Amino acid sequence: MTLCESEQQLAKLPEEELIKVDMEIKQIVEAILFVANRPMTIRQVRQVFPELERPESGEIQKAVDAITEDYSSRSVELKLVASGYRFQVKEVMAPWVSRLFEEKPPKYSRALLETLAIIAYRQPVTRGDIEDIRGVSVSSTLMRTLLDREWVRVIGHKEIPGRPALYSTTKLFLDYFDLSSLNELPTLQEIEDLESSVISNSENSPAQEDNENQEATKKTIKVTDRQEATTTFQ
Amino acid sequence: MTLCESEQQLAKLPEEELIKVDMEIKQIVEAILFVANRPMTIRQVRQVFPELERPESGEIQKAVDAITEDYSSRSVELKLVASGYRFQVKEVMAPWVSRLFEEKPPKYSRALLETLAIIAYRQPVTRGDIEDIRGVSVSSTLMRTLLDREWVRVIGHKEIPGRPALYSTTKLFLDYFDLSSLNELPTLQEIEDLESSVISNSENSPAQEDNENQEATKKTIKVTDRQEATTTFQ
Amino acid sequence: MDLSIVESQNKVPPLAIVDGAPVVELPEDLYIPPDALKVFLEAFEGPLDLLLYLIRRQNLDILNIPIAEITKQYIRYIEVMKDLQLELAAEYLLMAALLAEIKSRMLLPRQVAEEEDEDPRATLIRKLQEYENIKKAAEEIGQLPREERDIFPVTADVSDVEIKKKLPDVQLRELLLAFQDVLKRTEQLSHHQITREPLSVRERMSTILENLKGENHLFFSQLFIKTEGKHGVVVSFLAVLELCKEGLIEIIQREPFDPVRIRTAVSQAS
Repeated sequence: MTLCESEQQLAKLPEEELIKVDMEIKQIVEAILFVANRPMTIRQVRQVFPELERPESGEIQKAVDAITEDYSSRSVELKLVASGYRFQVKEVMAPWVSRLFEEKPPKYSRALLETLAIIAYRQPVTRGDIEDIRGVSVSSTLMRTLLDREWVRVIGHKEIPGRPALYSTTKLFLDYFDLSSLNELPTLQEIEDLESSVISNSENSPAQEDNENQEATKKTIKVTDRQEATTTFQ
Repeated sequence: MTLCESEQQLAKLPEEELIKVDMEIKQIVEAILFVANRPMTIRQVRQVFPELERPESGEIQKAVDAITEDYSSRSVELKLVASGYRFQVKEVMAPWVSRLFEEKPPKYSRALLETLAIIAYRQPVTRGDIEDIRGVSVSSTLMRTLLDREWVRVIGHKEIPGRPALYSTTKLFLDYFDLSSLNELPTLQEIEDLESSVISNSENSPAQEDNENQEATKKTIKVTDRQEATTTFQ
Repeated sequence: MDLSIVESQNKVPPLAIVDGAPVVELPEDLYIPPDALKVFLEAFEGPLDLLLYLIRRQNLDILNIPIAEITKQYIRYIEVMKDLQLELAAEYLLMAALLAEIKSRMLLPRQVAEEEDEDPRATLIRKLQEYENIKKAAEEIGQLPREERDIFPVTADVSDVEIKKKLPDVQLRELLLAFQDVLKRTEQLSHHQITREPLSVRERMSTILENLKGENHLFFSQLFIKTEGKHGVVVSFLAVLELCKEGLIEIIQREPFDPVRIRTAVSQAS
């Protein structure tokens, strides 16, 4: 559709207007907006360009308009929301998209659970601290999942070279696990005394087998265990 | 753009061909793939449709192909990796897009890449096998990193004393390296059959070797070198 | 010590990058700074890698190794490293023994029948080849486009769409078991001491940092909430001490009797 439309525009607009939508800038802006995973203002998009080749805001705006136009007939759209532009699925697609999410949700990996536990017990911590404790590097995707879930947030930056973010758990995290404060989490001693029958299995393969183990865990352990834990603890 | 193109196609293609790329199906498939947040197989995409209006796999495939085509000149592409189709930014855009992230991508040590290569090419292998090939012990941390990233998993145990775990690579490993199957890995150079090429070389003529070995041998070793070899050795 | 083993070659890949500069050669002098040798050793992934280097360095074919010469060179390296008391993996010594064995066998008259089973020389050559292939493959895998560096999967936002996105469910027990696993591992792997302070202090540490966000400073007195009582004061006080200890905040008093303030620690590196 856009091709048709831009052909129409071609007839309407003076030539110099057209030239200004630099194809390369348009491609880069499109890529940035798709990857950002958050709304981006024209200014923020512009900042991504290296200083020496930074286009004018007007050029970025033109690129954004052109992209918006390109996607007008597709199932996603470039939309201006309060904090900037973002690619989002069109509303007419909602019934289909929601069917996708009605599927059984995937399981979190062992790595994610370990990271979450370390943040809960050792907060505020940097990613480096977590890696030190786990002895393994922590992927960005994993941190992003925790942040997206809003169980974890950045509460500041450590004033050391690189200014790494300091992570802590959120109120949502406490709510989810039905805790009124971190203090209700079992003590380290209690954790060490936890029956580890399930652990020994999962240690072998965090990948696929782990999921099955988690399934198994759920069946055998009831929520009451959780209450026991907090009771024992007081 | 799509409308124009399909109008062009209308002129070119026989009518029945056209009907198969159902516009509505295409839109829905595109929305699903953009929203899924993970690679989706044709089968998984198909499952999202309600049972009564579920298109044939062939139709989904046609839609996927059409979408791939639509995006060929954009900055994102629909790519087939091991676990299915996913939208990703084209590789040429990486320098721009990576500027969005403060953190540098992780670097992997030679030890890790070598271990990964052995598992990829020789799977299933035990840790002992890996150590045998590398000539050094493999650290637990390293194996843990591979399991943690879910690039590698335990698929069973070798029935020898100690029942060591057998490792193989996962689809996530292939996804990470933008591959759709193990076949797409760089080809490993054939190892010449030593029995016929070196040791028994002094006794048998190379003519007796089978053709494949000769092919492999030719690439790396000149016949003269080989004769020298036997001389030096004795 | 004789280090004539180090021959200069034209096309030698750097052994290592030290402070941005490639280290191409092992120093040829008799005196070797231990640091250089350490770098040298660290550049290798093990005895097979070192052997391959020695072979390639002299443009030899793997199938054409002058065992006696290579053994001599290899053992010399090992000795230098031992003399310098560099931590040497046992595998290096094992390889030295194997080379010595092959060398001695070759001095003896060849007994064809006996050698049919396992010729240690053939085994070594096969291993070197296999290792070299894997090494190359690993380098190529390292060059492949990869996520986080070259490949960025994209998604379109769905927050405007009215859907209930089902997210993975986690039981508290799963979380605790995962942490138990971490604790066990840290005890085994290192001397990491996970200190056992009450979590209320940790929680308060997060709160204080959060309050400091975007602020120049906070008055010390602002950190205490009267309604929390004595317990609350202790928790806040411990949190401040802990934050200070971890270098996350600074406690300042501009002059005597001035109110005590806390602020985010300033980078020492700058």
